[in-house]
Amino acid sequence: MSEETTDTRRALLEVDDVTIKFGGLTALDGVTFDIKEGEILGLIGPNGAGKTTCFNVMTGVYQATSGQVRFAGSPLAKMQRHQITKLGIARTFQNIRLFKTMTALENVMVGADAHSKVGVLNALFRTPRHRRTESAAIEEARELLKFVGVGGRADELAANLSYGDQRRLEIARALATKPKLLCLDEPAAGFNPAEKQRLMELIRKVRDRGYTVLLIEHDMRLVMGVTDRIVVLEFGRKIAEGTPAEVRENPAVIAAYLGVEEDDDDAAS
Amino acid sequence: MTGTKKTARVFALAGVAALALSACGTTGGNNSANAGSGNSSGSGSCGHYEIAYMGALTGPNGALGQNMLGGINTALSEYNAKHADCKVTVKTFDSQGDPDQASKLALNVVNDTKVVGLIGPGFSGESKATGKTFFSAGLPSISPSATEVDLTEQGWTTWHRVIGNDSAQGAADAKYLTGKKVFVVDDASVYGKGLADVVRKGLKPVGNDEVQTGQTDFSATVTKIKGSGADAVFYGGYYAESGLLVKQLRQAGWKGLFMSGDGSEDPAFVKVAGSQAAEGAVLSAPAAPAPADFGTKYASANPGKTAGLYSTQSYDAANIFLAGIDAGDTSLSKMNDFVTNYSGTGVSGPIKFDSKGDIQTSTIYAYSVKNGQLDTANPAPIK
Amino acid sequence: MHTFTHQFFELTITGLVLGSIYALVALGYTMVYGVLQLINFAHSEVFMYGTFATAWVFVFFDQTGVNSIGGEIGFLLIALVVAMLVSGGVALLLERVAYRPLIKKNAPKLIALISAIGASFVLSEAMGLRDRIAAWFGLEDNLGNYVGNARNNYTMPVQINPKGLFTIGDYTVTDIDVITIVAALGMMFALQVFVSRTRFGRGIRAVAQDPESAALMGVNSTRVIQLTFFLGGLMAGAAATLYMLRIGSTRNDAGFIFGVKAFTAAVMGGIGNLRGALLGGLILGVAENWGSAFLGSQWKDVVAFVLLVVILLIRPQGLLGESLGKARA
Amino acid sequence: MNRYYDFAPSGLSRGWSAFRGWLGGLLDNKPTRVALIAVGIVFVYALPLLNLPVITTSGVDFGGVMFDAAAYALIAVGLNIVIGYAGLLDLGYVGFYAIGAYTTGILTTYHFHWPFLLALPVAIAVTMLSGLILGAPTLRVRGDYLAIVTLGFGEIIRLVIVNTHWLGAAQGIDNIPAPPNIGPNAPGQGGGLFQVPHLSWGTFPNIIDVGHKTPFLKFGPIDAIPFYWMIVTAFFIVIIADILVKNSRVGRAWEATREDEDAAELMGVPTFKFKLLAFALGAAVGGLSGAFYATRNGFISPATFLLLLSELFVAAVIVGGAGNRWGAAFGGVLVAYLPDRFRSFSDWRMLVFGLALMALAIWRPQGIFPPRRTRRALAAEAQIEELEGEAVDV
Repeated sequence: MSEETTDTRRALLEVDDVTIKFGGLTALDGVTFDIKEGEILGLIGPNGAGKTTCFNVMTGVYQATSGQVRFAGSPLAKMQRHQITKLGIARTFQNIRLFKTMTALENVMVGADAHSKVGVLNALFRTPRHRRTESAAIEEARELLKFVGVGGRADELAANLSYGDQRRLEIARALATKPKLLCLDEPAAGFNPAEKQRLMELIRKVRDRGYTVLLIEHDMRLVMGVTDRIVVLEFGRKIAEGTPAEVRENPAVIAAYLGVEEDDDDAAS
Repeated sequence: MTGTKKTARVFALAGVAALALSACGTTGGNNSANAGSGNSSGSGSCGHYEIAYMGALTGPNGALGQNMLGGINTALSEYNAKHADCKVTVKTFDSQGDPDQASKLALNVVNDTKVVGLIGPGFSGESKATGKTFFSAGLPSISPSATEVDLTEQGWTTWHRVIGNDSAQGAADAKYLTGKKVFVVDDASVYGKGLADVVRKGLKPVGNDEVQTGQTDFSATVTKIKGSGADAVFYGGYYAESGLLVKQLRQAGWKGLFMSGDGSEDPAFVKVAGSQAAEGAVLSAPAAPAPADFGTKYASANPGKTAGLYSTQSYDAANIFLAGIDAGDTSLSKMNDFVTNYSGTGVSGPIKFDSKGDIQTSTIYAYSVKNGQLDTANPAPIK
Repeated sequence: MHTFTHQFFELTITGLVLGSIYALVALGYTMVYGVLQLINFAHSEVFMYGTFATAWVFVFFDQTGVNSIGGEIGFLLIALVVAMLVSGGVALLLERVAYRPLIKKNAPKLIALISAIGASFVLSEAMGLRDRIAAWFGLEDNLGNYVGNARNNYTMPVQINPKGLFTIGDYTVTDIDVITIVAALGMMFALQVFVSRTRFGRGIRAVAQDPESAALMGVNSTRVIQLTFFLGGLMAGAAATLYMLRIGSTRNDAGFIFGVKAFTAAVMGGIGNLRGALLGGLILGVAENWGSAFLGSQWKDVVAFVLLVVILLIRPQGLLGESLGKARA
Repeated sequence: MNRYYDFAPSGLSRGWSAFRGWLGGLLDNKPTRVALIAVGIVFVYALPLLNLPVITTSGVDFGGVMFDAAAYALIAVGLNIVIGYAGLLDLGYVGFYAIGAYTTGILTTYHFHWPFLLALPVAIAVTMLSGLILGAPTLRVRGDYLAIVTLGFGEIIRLVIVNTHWLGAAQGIDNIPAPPNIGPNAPGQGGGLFQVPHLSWGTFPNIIDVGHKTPFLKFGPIDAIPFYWMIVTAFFIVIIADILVKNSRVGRAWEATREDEDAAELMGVPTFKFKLLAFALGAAVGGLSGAFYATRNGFISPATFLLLLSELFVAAVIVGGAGNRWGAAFGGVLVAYLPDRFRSFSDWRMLVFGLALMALAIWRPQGIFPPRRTRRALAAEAQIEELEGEAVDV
């Protein structure tokens, strides 16, 4: 599993006293934690705990009402979403959001394009630069598809892929943006145990490649099995943080989960 | 009346299926592709000749074009009754008053070897879009209704009109309004603005405004007119707007003289305005009322229809070409010379063209609304 | 400038009168958009049919020479009811023919727009060819008074002259001004109450908020959509009568520009928001008059559109935001 | 654009797909493909000369009609970039058509006297720039509002022209010169490098119509066919450019943005920049078409550039099949050609047109030629929906 003390590693992403209010509703209330380079951090909590909100503030979808999110030392506020992606944060979606009319390969290439500077003129005149970038992107995309396990279906339309493959394709697409931090939003939703097992392997493989992973997940077994550290939210507040073993024993966490059905997600969490 | 009022390009079409259905049933055939059928020129022997008409026959301005076509038909039926051996027919090119359609149709007109002359185009916009084509082909044309001033400034030696242009009318209107405090409004159209600008030049308006064709609420303009202290309003534009403007002026309590040009000279003006509001309005037109017997002739050639605006001018234009055919000048260049040098008196007045193709003498008449009706029979010539 | 300060009240009040008619038409756009997220491009023709219905009622009773609204009030009410029913009927027809087949197929929004544009052409042209259509049935002579002037201005046979009631600033407010504003506000208030207080209204709001949940809760969405179109049509019919009261003549293409303006008003106020439609309409009417006074009437439409763009840039959701689902009285 | 519909494959569409399969088989063979494409291109160029029965318009000059059809096809391909690729509903596209035409008119005759070929690239550049200027504020507006905002801008452009003396106001601009002739410039019917005779199908032996020839390449006011050749050439160039751009990072970014703007943004696509790019490129093509229109017609006036035309352009793209360049081009041809082919409907034209639009929308909501992959994606979607059995009736 993981080392007991992760403090020696550099914090990649710091969530510093972040509060978010929607109208009168406080979705996040002074949440602070960080993600160290190279670890797999789990973010859990019952429904409505603010997991997805937290996720969204980290990827630039929402702006924090107060507090700060810093990535590799620089604050994310005021940054546009695609710039955040270029900076090195990539994500997948709770409800799969692939580009359905594009092939699997093209979906991944969109991610790979994030760092491309090829514009209309290059494309129009098919410059060597365009050709170089394009073939590099194709090669990279094929490699990533193989890596996540859908290499054989590169030229299928995304909409034609099976559910599980679509989830994997999303991971490949996110990895193509060359992130430092990969955020997975309930990647196992709708999976059977065998698929979940394979997904755990994939997540570990991803980490072994040098990516840092943030995992939001309902399935406790999956979270406990794959993460190095866990942050627990409830009603917008952080109630616990620690290794899976520590969290499992934490009375506040047990109280929060007591009587709460684990597998009922759907509603905005 | 010139300009294209609602040039809403009218698109038509049918489903793809209809393509197959009507594959054989085409009408209005203008198939000029008969190999080598040249026009034997100036032989004097009477063949089959065609006079082309181009203008709106359908669409929003279709009624005006029908008036013109009726005038042409009247002339032709008279001619054909007298010349049993020599038939002249009219070939129509329905542009709907749209310059874009006209520019395509013009190509058909010039490629039709039977056509000896063109009556039209009806409006100024389509005239501008086609003049070069007709000029290049040497096809003589006589417009019964296009009045924009600079149409005859283009150097198109084939282009003529039997109606006084806006400059003549505007000058007369300005004269008519001399001594009054005039507020000038126009509709920003080629015709309306052109005419109003001539009026503006002829007198010092106390105020100006410009509206849009299709506008129905004139409260801001009414407010301005009332605020200016004007005792007369000149409106350059068509009756649809002028009728509403005078109505709203009267409703707001303004009591001065309302005057407009030939674009408003139509019984519909009174209808739109309402007879009370229209009462006393003066509408000018570069046309004398038709002689009494013209109405009878028109009705017999066009059963069920009555002559209207531009019918007399079209009748006169047709007669010029018919006289040319009689004289044997049936080649395009000879016909053009014949038209250019023509001199005579038609039902709309004396006709002789100046060097640019404008009619030399054109009297502008002031028609007024009396007893709730546009008095079309007794206009006063403006001198 | 002098004109403007001098006649501020006249420009503003006549602007409000026109604006309240815009607002009534805007309601139809806003409600359909709120429920279906569709721009009902053919709504302008629904309004146009109402103007003709109003004129036809007066032709039918052929009241001429009446000079005051007092003498006409009965006919006016009949015309109002008929115009509302005609417009409501046309709106229902529109929903049935041009929209429902597409809604059933769950077609993309863009294609519904094409269907609406097509329906708009058909409705407008059918009115412009009503003499020819009547001729199919051999009725062109019997119905001459109704189908005449098909492509031209069709006018009311009566002439209603406004009477001054009281003076604000330099402007004498007329009975037509008052009737228009009061009737428009009354209609809108009634609609608000209907949408917020009745069972049908709750259905509309439920579908506007969340169609899928509404369906699960047993709301008959087809019925709700029909009702939405019908209500929008009723409002457009009322607007049409008020319009005819002031303008007195119409034609088969009278709806187009007016519809564009009303839609602009709806978006300006926040599409989907009933009170937004009112606010948008009034602002548009006044802005047009002020703009005309400052720059000349030819810039009227430019003023309207520039205002729209500016408002959307500052407040992308419109002045009052979008909230048919949350409509409250 | 996120709603889909299902398909009931009819006999007709099955036959069609069989035909497509056969055609696809032919096209897989490279020499055959090259030959077929070459024949197709020659046919397109020769079309106005052939006087084919059924197709040729009887009441209107066929060359002129074909020019219009090609101009509309060009416009539809440009608008397809905006609507079909980037998913932006632009109801003011006629504004760009007008800007292209007016830039040409002003540069060649009204204020300056540049030759047409010099004015053309400037017209394209000016239109593209205006696309950027109009797009920068409007494209930040939410999708549905974009329609009304663009519609407003389209109308503003027309009204500014009507009310600005410097732009010719309502009178318009006339005497716009044609492109330079190639070959001797004798007056009358002559001139050009050589004369191309037309065909005639009336009487069998005289199949070549010697009395009716088109000079190559003389751009005069009495023959529209050389203009047609010019615009068809431009059309093919634009199509090639369209293929090159679509088939690159740019095209992927557009498609991703259209499919899911948020997801695209989070995958590092600067969506605003790409939407603006689509807007500007679409505008440039519209401007190109406008410039050709101006030189062919010789006269332009604001009465041409009505709002209605914008609706028609949008209808062309959607009826043809948004997202498919050939579909859009076909829609453009259809919308320009059918009214002239069916002139005999006269007064009923517009009514029939409206009915046709409604019928097409209802019976073929995906357009006549939808993009192949959209079709496949939709089919898959429908299948999944069927399997899940969760068809929620909205």
